[in-house]
Amino acid sequence: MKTIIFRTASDYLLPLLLLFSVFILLRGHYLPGGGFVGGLIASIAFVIHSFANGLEKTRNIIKFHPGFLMPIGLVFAIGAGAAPWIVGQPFMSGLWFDDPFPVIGMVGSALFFDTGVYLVVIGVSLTIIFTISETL
Amino acid sequence: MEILLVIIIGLLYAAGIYMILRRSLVKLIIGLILLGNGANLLIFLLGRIVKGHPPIIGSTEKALADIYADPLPQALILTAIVISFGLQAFAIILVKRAYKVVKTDDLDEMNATDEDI
Amino acid sequence: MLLAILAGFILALFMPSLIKGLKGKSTIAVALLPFSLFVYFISFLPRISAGETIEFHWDWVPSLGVGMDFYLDGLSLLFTLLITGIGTLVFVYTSSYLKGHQYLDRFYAYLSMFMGSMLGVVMADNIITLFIFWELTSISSFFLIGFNNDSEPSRKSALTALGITGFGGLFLLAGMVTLGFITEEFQISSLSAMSGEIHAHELYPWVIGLVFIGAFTKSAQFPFHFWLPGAMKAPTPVSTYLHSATMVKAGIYLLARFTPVLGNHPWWNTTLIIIGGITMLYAALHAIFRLDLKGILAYSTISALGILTFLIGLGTTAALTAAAVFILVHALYKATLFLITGIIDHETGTRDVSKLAGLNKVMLPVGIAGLLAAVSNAGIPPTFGFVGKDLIYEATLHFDSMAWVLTGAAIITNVALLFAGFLAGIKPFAGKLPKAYAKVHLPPAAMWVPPMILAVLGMLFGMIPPLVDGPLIKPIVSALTLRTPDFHLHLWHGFNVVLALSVATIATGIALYFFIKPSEALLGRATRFEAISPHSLVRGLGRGVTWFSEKWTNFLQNGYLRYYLITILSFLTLLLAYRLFLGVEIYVDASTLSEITIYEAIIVTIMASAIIFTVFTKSRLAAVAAMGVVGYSFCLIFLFYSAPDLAMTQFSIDTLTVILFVLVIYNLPKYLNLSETRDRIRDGLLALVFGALISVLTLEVLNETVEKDISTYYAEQAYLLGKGKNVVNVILVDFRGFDTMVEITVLAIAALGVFSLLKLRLKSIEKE
Amino acid sequence: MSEIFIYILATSGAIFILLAAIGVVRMPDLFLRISVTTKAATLGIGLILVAAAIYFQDTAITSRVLAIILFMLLTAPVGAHMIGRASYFTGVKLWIDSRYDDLKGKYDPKTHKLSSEDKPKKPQKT
Amino acid sequence: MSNPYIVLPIIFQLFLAIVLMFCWTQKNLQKLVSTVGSLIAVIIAVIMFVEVWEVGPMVTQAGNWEAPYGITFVADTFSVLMVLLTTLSGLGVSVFSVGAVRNARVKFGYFPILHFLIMGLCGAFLAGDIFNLYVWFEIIIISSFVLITIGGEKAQLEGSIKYVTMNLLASVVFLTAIAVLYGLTGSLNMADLSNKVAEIENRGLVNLTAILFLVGFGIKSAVFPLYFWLPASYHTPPPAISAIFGGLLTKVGVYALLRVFTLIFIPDAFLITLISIMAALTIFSGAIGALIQNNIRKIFSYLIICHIGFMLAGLGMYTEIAILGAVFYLTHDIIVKTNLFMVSGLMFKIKGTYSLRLLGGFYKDYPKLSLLMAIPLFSLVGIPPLSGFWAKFYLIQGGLEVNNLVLVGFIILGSFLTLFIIARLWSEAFWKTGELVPKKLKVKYFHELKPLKRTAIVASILFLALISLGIGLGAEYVIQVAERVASELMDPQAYKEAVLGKL
Amino acid sequence: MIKTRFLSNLLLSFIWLAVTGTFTFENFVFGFMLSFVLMWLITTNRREEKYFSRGPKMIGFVFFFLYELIKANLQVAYDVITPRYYMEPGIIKIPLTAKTNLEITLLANLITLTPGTLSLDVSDDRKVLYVHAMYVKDKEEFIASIKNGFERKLLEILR
Amino acid sequence: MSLVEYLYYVILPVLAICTIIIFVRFIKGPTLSDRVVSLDLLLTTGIGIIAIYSIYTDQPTFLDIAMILALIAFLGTVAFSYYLEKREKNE
Ligand code: NA
Ligand code: NA
Repeated sequence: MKTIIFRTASDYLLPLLLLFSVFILLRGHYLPGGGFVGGLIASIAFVIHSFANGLEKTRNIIKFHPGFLMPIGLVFAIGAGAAPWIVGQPFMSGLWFDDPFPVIGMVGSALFFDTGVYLVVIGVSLTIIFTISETL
Repeated sequence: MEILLVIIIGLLYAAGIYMILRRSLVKLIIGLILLGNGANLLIFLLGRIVKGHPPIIGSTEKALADIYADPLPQALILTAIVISFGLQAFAIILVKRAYKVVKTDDLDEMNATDEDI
Repeated sequence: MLLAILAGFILALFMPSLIKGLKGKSTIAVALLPFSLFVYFISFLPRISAGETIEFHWDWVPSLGVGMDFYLDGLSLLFTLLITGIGTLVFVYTSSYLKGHQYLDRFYAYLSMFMGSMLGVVMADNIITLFIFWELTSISSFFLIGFNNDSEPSRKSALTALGITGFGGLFLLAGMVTLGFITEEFQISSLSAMSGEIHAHELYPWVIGLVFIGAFTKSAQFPFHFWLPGAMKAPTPVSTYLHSATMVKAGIYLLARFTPVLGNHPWWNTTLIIIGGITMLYAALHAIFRLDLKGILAYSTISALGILTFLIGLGTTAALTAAAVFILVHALYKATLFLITGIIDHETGTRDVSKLAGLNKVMLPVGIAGLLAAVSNAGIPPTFGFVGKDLIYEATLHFDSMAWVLTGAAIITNVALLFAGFLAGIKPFAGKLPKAYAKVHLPPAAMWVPPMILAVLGMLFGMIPPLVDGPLIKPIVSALTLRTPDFHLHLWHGFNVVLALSVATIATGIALYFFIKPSEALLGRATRFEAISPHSLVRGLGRGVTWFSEKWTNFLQNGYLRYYLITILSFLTLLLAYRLFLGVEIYVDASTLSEITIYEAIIVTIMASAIIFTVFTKSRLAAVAAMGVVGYSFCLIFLFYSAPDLAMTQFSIDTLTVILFVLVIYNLPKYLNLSETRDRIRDGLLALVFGALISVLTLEVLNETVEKDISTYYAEQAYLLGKGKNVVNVILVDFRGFDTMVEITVLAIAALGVFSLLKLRLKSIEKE
Repeated sequence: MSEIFIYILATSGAIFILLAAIGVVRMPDLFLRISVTTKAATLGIGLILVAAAIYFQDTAITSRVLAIILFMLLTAPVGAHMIGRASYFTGVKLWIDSRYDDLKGKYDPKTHKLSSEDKPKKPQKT
Repeated sequence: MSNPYIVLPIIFQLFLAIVLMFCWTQKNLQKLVSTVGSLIAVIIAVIMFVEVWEVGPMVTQAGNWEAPYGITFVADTFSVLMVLLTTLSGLGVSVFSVGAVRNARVKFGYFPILHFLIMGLCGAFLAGDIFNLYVWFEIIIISSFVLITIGGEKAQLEGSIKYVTMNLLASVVFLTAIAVLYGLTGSLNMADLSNKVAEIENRGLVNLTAILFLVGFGIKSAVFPLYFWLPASYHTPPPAISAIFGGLLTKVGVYALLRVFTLIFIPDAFLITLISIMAALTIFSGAIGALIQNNIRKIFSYLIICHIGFMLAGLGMYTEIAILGAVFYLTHDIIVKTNLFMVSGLMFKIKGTYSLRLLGGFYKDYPKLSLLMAIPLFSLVGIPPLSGFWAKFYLIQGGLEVNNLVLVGFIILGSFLTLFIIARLWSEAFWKTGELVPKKLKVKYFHELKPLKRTAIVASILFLALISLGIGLGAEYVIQVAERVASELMDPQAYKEAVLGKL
Repeated sequence: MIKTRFLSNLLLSFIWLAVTGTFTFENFVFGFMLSFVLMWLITTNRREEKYFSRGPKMIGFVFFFLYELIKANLQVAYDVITPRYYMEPGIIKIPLTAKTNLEITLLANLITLTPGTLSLDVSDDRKVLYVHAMYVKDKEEFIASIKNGFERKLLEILR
Repeated sequence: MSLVEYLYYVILPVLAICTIIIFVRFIKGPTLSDRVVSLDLLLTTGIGIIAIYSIYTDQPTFLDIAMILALIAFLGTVAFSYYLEKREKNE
């Protein structure tokens, strides 16, 4: 859609929404939100951008096929899950740093896991929507 | 309120079933989505509903206060919603593909795989 | 001993390379296997005649009590000798009969496999082991009958044979399992001691019924006999080996073997007498009208099998002795006749008895063998057949009830059999040689020597009965009756009723031979009633089953998705309704429910109307948008009832779904009004009933009080142990993190699926 | 004191939303409906959100409310513009009593070009 | 006994799938990774099996949250047996795929999804939590959706729409059942549910819930009258995919039925009767359905239904012996059905058709392959001592035990028809003189394939054929395993103690 | 120019966050304002100073806009709740002075946000803005009111 | 009547009634654009409801949902417009 108005707005919306999505991801452990919704917001940001600027431009921003975010995210999740094995604990046992990090709060395997969720969700949504747009 | 939700659940199931019994692919998918919604609402309701007390621990507390909504059904529904989203997305695309290939939206015309013996 | 039995299977495996190694020369060497087995088994003869039994045991599946348990007594020994002895001759015969055949290796492989299975059957001392080998005989015979697999009739008869014997086999299995279930004993040799217990059990009729079906199908008893004439499509060695001497006798063996266990009961005896009687008469009368030599032999074999069943049914010592003798007699002459039929067929290219004559001129030794076999069959002294026939009459005459009826039946049968035997053994060789067969010549010795040996043996045993009396027949009878018998076989009993009957039989038979000339016309008259014969009935049944299967399958699997769904849902609905209204007391406790506020009522109303709108709108997009409304109302409900995370997720998901829908369906055609009003009403009713059931179920569950200890645990530990304050999220990433991991995997797979579904276009070469 | 503000803000917010609701039903064509809803609703929601911010008296919440309002101010008109133009170009009709239609004939559905001047009428080929 | 590593079969498959996703475009690398990975998976499963066999049920509480608060994974004998069979079957299919799956499909995620599917199966078998089981079921169905549609042929799409719809319906029913169960007990852990459900006074509601589970799993396991999706779709995807479907997908439904109806819902007389009737009609419909088919894959599809009936019959008899029979049958059926669909694939590769009318001449042209293919075919029939025989033995015994002679009759009928069908198939496809291979069909024929591919196809069939021979000849060992499984199922005390600790 | 200013402002506020260690939104706003003031104090370049003089103007503009918003809303409200329609709608072509994307977008959005008007589209050559308006008594007058109202005030802030 | 009660018993029902009114337009259509516009307005009203409800329950976290709702509403509108044009293109 070649409308200057939308395109300009989307340029501002993209960083704003991405920031917002990270915010939602990080606070998920304390307040409503989390990796899933965060990931969705991030992908919505890209989708809006692609609506306004065309798929190619958005692809250029992401630089690689969004599908690769899926295995990457799964690696996060599986890593967070399997890390406790090293210390002989069951899969997915929570491992935490003793002290809270600034901004982020408590950091532990759960956060890594949620990041995995975040990445997978972005990968999935973008793969689906971009693929559809390409073949429309 | 439970009564109303019970009715809505019944309605969702009924509507879903009615829709999947139609001949149109699109209606089929809509029916499945409605059914999924019905199941989610069912989990929600049967986990017993509590008004206005989300399971979020107050900023000064270390555990949930006396009254709170059961967080477990919520987590289950979240998972179920997301999963059904995945399935639905796939099903929707499947419909699109099927329409492109078979060139009809009418399910009654898609019985070749049962007919050739 | 295990090796002896498995030798056949082992050899079968190496047969192809073996035959290749022999390069079509001296394939006769293969016969060394059965021959050495024959020698091996005959070495047990002294011990067996001394009343010993030889046992072998090897655990296979001990939890089931199934082992490679083998057991050699008189009965088994007779059969092992028949199997290996006739086996040797058949192997030798085959080497010439199928000389240079492309698949000779396979043929020998199946033949050895069959021999192994057969040995297993007759030596098994465990009812399951017995069954296993039993089934193996069916399978190997399937391959043998269908050996000429290019020909459609050949395939068909293999299938029929397997169908019938396999069918019986399963019944046998059921019978064996039932027997084992009753007695908790699988050892056949131990079962006879439990005979009384078995007779008294309420499942006894089931057991014998099942065993009968197994035995009758295998031994071609009426009404299961029809597969046997069909099976004659097989090459002659097969017919000889399987369908006269060995496999068909497995059923007889089974009946004999189980006589001490299941016999001596009126049901057992009566059934066998009736079925055996019918079979022997029916088949004997059929035999005399056939033109095809093999057909004649097939029916006469069936008839002979009927006689055996009949004798076992009589169950007296005399009858069992007669049976034991007759098994041997029949094996000797019938194998001979089959082999010479093979020779005739091989050399002249026909088996039509009406066209054959005077072959004596060109193949005298074959003619002599035929004559000897026919005479033995006729029971003319001094053949072994005479001994057998005498014993039969002896047995029927001295039976407790209806002795004359039984004897009469036996006489008629014997007359007919005599006639058939003459047709097969004498007619082709007597008289003038037709010109067409002038160039026919004697086949190689490998072909005519085997029948000759058998024929001569038949004569020899008749003249010197003690050759078989003590060593073979007595142990058999003692195995069957569990008593040491005191009798001797004689050729000559002096003048008595039996002798008179024998003479009458022979005279009538010979007279018939001279009066009836086989012809097409006769055959036609005799087969008039084929339309209602068991075979055609079964064929009709087969067609019926096919018809029914088609109806049933096409009715259920009709290709219409909605009928599938209707079936499934109706099934579920019926079950739920049945259980709900019969098992649940329906009540509602309003005090446990929360109040309804206006805005909630409004939202629910909107939701309900959106749902209804979704269902009934004529526009796809409107339906999708209305679904969006449903979803958004959902969010509000989640929100009101303390589920902010859910509300968020539902919002986002719902929107995404709607967007997907919109992106996808823009090029679909308009909704058409496809279904009829009647269908809509039907579906609507089903849907409403189901919805109502779910509603009632939900209400009832809401009435129950439920423990919330798990939620309480989460509420208390989420922050302390899970280090999060949003309990739902702590559940998602920690308490039940595994679910979430799977959930994102589902998403990833779905995305891959969408990707491949939309992007993958197969080139035509890649389609399959 | 703040309670009075809340009363006023919430009430007027609700009224604006109500107006938008009535407007969307009553207005005779799509563009008028968009016109009515975008503004009235945005304003109404803004007022209600401000009321909430005043109620909670928490800077974190106030900032969040401001963020929402800003976001809505940014997106609502863009959305209205998008749906409006798309509708116009896909043939949604203006109200019969409309006085001007300067857009008429400026849009080429084949090339998706929107010109600022009237297109010179080409002779139609058949 | 607690062991944190029992989820390894699941995680390893996930790991494999991730690795495969990273080498998205390198088809040869994917084939290598998949094959080697499947082999390692088998080794893991074997080790686990031995361990469980020696020490009894093992448990891991994911996240270290004691049951019933977290998600429990339980490896009892039944679970590890199923995992082992799954990995064996998976290895077979993986190798087969190397030879039989077209490159185009490999480039679009065939292998990752195959491993996702196997992961889902392993997860379902190890899950000790009913909602977690649901989630694994979803993994299974979404991967199967993708696999069944991959390539998007017309027939595939038509079949898959039915497949997808009915499976989604099953999911909804399953989810509804979970909702009701949670509403009644407030718990999801299966061992915990076992105790809690027993305590519920309102048995009527428990029975209703049981019905929901029965139908939900019933659809998945393709029993009468819920099986329609199976004959409509199983013959449509490429043979490698049908193979894994035919071998494993319905079996996971059977597994769930066996698990849930021995652990949580002890069937009452009504359910026993109902299940028996369903079993009888499943056998019947499956067998006569197969009788009239002409497409060999359809024949096998209907035979799947028929034989599911056998397993359901074991549940319907509800004695230890009968369950033993059902478990033995399950074991045999997984291997054999997987193999049969691979065989059908091989036949297609050779002749370019699945039609019994056109097939023929294998016996003449490919005697050794025919012999190989005969093994799974006749194992299926249950020709003793091949693998199918032993299970039937126990089933008949079980039927006698509860005096359910009708069901025994149906089992015999089903066996007979199977025998007849396979013999007919043999006679038609192997004995009959075949049509000549058409010149320019759109497939690459077997003889045109590279030797490596041909070897892969044959080796996989041989591998599974040897296993099924092993099951038949080494029946003693399988029976011991099945016996242990049956006794653990019928007396789940050890299971519960392993999960919840000694009470 | 403005962009870099803004970015450095933003950067400074993040540094502030890091230094204080309290990562709250309030703190960020505080940090932003603090850095704004600080940057204003340390700026000597006159052209750059424009960035800071814009603040007050912006606030003025907000109030102007709110006034317009409420006024127009009331007008529309009256039309909505009274049975008769008083409106004289139409699509008007407005020539644009605004040039950059941001200018055009902001202008269009502000017009849309004001009741009674709706920016439909900008021509591809960016010369005109098509506006749907509810109350167009006179076309020229309407165009003038937009150009002298929103556009002028907006460009003052932006340029 | 306290402030909270006022919001709960007066404002909230008013907003709820608004949704019904808007829903009428949604049902009536007639064009897809009309439905999209009314859907958008429904969502906007939803934000108001959420805001009031968060006051009533004293749960400010609900306001975050309002934020997401706003975002989603925008996305929905955009997507539908996109669709409208695409459809136009394809016909
Ligand atoms: Na989630
Ligand atoms: Na405006």
